[in-house]
Amino acid sequence: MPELINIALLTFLVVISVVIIRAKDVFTAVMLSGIFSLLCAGLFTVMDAVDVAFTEAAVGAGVSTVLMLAALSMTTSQEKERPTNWGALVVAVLTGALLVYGTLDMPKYGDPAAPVHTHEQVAKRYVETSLVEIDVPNMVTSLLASYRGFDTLGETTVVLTACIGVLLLLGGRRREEDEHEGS
Amino acid sequence: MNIDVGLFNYWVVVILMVAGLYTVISKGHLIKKIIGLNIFQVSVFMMYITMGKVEDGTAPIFSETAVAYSNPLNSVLILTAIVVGVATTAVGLALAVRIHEAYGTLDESEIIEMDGGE
Amino acid sequence: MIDHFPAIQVALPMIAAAVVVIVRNPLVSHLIATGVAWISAVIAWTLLQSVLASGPISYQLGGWAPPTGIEYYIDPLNAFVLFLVSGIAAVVFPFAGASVAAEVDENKHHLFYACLLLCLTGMLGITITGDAFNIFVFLEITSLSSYALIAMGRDRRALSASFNYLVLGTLGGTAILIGVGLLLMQTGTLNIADLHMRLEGAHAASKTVLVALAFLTVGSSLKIALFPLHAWLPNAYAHAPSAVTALIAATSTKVSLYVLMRFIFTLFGTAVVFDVFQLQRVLLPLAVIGMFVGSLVAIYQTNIKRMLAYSSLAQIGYMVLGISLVNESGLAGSIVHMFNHAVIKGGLFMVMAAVVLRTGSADLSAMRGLAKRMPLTYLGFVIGGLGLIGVPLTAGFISKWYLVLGAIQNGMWLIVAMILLSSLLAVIYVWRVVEVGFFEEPDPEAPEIKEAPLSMLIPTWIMLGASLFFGVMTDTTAGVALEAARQLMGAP
Amino acid sequence: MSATVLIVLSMFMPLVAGLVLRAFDKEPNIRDGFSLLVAVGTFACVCSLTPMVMAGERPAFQLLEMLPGLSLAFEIEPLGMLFALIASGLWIITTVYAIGYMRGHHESNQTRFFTCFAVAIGAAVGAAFSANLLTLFTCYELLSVSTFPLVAHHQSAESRKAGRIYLGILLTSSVLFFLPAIVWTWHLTGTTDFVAGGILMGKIPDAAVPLLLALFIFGAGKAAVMPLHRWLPAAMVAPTPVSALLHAVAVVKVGVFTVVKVVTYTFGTKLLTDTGGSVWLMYVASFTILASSVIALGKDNLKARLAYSTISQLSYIVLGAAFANELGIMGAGFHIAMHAMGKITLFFAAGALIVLVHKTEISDMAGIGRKMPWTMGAFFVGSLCIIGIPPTGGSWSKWYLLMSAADANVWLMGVLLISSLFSIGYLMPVVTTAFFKPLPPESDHDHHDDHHHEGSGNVEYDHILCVIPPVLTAAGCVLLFLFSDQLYALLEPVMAANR
Repeated sequence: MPELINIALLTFLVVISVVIIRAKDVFTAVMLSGIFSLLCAGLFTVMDAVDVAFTEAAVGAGVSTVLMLAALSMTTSQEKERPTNWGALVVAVLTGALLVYGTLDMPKYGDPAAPVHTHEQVAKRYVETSLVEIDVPNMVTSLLASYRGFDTLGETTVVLTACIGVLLLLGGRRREEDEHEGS
Repeated sequence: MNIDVGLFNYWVVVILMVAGLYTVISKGHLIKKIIGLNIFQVSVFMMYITMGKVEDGTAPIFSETAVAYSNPLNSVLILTAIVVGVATTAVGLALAVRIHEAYGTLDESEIIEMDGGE
Repeated sequence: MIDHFPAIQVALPMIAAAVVVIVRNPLVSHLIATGVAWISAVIAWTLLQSVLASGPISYQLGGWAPPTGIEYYIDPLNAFVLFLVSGIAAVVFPFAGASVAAEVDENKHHLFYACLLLCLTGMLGITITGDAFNIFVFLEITSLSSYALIAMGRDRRALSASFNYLVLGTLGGTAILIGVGLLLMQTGTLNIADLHMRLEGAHAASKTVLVALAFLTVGSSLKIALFPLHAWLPNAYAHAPSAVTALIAATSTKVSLYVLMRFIFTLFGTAVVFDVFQLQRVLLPLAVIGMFVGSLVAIYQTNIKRMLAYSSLAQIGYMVLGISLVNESGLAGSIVHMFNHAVIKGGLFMVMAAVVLRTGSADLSAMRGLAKRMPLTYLGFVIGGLGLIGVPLTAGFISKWYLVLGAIQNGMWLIVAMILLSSLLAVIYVWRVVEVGFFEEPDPEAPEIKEAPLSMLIPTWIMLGASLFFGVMTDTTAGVALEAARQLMGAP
Repeated sequence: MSATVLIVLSMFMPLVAGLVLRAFDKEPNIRDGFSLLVAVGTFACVCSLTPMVMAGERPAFQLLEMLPGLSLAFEIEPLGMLFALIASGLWIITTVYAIGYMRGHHESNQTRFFTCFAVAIGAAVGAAFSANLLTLFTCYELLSVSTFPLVAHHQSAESRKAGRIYLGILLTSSVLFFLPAIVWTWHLTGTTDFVAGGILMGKIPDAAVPLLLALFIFGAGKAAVMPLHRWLPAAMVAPTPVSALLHAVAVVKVGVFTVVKVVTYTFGTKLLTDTGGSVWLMYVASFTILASSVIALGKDNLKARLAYSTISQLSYIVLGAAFANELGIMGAGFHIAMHAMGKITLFFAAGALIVLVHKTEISDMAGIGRKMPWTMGAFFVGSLCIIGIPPTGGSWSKWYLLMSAADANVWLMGVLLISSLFSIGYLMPVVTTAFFKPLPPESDHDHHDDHHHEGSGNVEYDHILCVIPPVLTAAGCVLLFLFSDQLYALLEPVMAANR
């Protein structure tokens, strides 16, 4: 059963992505990308990644969409007509073809014997001993906080960087507007 | 009921990546490019999560009833990646706003034209 | 204390960035940033000496042994790059003051310095870590701060250049993420040493590993600005604030190049990359084309910052060429050129920062007769230019020597000729600027132009002095590069 | 003083002096006096090294290690000693001459001129003393770069174009050929040191010998072997002291010096004769000798004619090296000295004509010998030296080269003889025009008088400073003839090593 939901959601995602590409109005594209993220969140739940699903729903569907809407309100949502860019299509499809080629040697979906699940010191260790070592039932939390705590620190720094970046770009810009008109 | 989906998931993920990549390269509107980037990144996230799934597994939270757990590592990595993605989106949008102020347009080719073709 | 140097190396600028945001005072921010950069350089130097004396350092973050936890792994190669990055920062940060004061709003100075510190944090993090996913995280820190810094340029073109970089940079970062994911799928681990061990077995020639290699190479090449993935670089360098250009041009592409080396030599290993997948057949032509396209386009630029940017493109070609020669001399050439070019190009962009500060333009026409008005600055350009050409007694010569030696060892005479021919193209674009400065008279109606302030001159000359120093005292550069190359090529 | 100190002093005194000179930008008298002092000092240092080398010592000094296993090192052997003596000795005379010339000609940027000049001499002495190919290459490049501002001195469009040709050809050839030749040598042998008898024997496949030699010959573009000779006539836009010392002595001699050094100390004459690796070079050098002589015949501008004459004479030295036998090397070494002395005399005279009577074209020089007997007399002696007629030194070098050709390739004796006729053909008419054609009535006299008036009374002084040097060097040509046994004794060990 979950597989059916899985297939249905994936199909939906493809449809939405095509609609986004074809949307004339960027506002529509933003709303659709919000829905895209929500569906992804659903898919993540099906694939047992509840923490990710939650974050994707909040950050991907929520925060990103709000940010984009805010940006659109300050700029313009009209997109200029452009002919189909065949060069871009070729590049994108070639990249896709390369990836599909790469999938041919991959373990099957859900295969418990896949290397990613069986590494003694990585996945298996997290699953088998994190309760003892960290004493938190949610393995994802143990990983985030301890085994790979440094990634989390990096992640925090990324957020700090983004905040500083946005402040640098948008902070106190009213005064500069005239200057930029002139340049 | 179990259907052997095999590599189907990955292939759809690849299609989504292609869609995202195409949007980034071909679309002129800067914010739409950012949407394309998002789609591209989210589909990569999906690849990670797909490989983390274990048949008959449950979410990686300890419980008495679970037979197997899906891989927690992938979830952790993607949690980080999602935050990185939204951070990039935020900076990109801020840039778009500034570009609109400076150029009066968000269309890539018009901007290139105003820059003197550089 | 010394045991924790690896962690402090990254954590110090990270914490300092947060402190600077809170402090808000422009002067104090600048002082903190400078001080931190100096301490970082000292730490990196200590680490380098320790690695050379007593072998690689492994530092376990959070006390979890790799591959369970994240590991910092320092060998001669990344110790060298750490020293390069922090050393450049230590010279550029104090230099930035005058230039930033002129180009950035005063109420944003603290944010600007915070961003510089974060950029440094990211680069040090990328370099020091032994974990493939961790590289991605820190790569994004560097990238995000670079986008913001580049966008601070006065010209509105800085904004579009930054956006362009953001799009391509994110694609590059995501490509690395895909590559790391594919490897994770095949091996179940993220630790680079562990990945290498597990890839040596049955998976070595699998399709998935090949695609992973392709994505990691493309991803890092985008960040390196290897031809033809260089579109973001010229505008970004030309329009970013001068101090930012000096820092980014000297370090950012080098760190990305380090990442590529790390992937190729440590993660996959030469056997997989060169014997099984024959990556050199792709890299070598791209490197050579890059060398020529970069130099040829540079000749026709009138904006000197842009000219130097295209010259970087050509120099990046040299570095990638060294990798694709697949022998110790070539690789040593590549590593040593990474260092030498950083010092030379950093110095040249610092010279241009001084020129922009005084004349308000980086255009060739603004530099007419400038050698009389700003003799010390202009002499700096000559020294840097000679280094770029690779005249003996400058650092550039050392790199060229090893690259040529590497090519001769492979019997690739055509490549030898290409390396030398393209370095002669450098003569043309450098000499153009030299001639205008020395042999043309300044515009009589132009306002009086003073020599650059000491706060700029001293760091600039330290940088250019280094390019001379490391042209004759090669123990620390060529010596370490040879040792690093030996280890990367798998010698015991 | 120890040998090391002397070596360091003779190279670095000019280099450092060049930088110090800048400080005296506003004090031309101090600046020029200081230049002269340094020139004398440098020559004294070089001279005091000579007895040691004559006694068979090889003073050496390693400055620093440039690349792991490769150092910037100096070791004095007879050829280098000879070259250093010539360069530093003639520098003194040239400095005197340059002071007169630059002031008489009211040149601008004189400080830059003297600075670059000093640096160039330092580089030339460094090249002479270099103990390995890498050091030689370094000094070679330093010389190219430091002489560029001298060539482009006038800053006019023409001189900048000439500067570009100059630097373009010299840098291109050295980087494209010389550098890979050195790296290749290093790859083959693991060393670039100069070792008597050569280092390549048994390390290089026979078929590669001519190839590597070609890389060296064309890499040393300063030797002006055709087709890489274009820079030399172009460089003639420089002020005449530059043409005299650098483009007749220091710069071009570094080129041929490199050729001789490489033949004797890298290949070894035995390797070349065994493999026949230098046969092609005999023909290329012969062609250059003849072709440039013919071109010289057609030039009316005196400096241009002398430039082509230089190209021709340089190839004599290359030819001597290409013969790769004892007498050839001896002849080449001799000709380095003889041509230097003879050609600098000719350029001094040509420069004196420019400064004092503003003559550059030979056809305008009718009767000038009667007005300037000393200058043109010196020109005559210099011409004899270039042609190779006793009692001038040039006759010795021509003699050795002829003998060498008799051993190596009899047919090429013909080339030497014919080209001597050519050199009579392009030099003697200058002398005959100057002495035997009547002075045209009053034509340029007015101009000369103008010069007197605006020349702020310095003319006599300039006059002397411009006239004494050519007379001195002309005397040198004769002295070299008389004391050739000293020269022979100095160069003997080079021959012995290649026996």
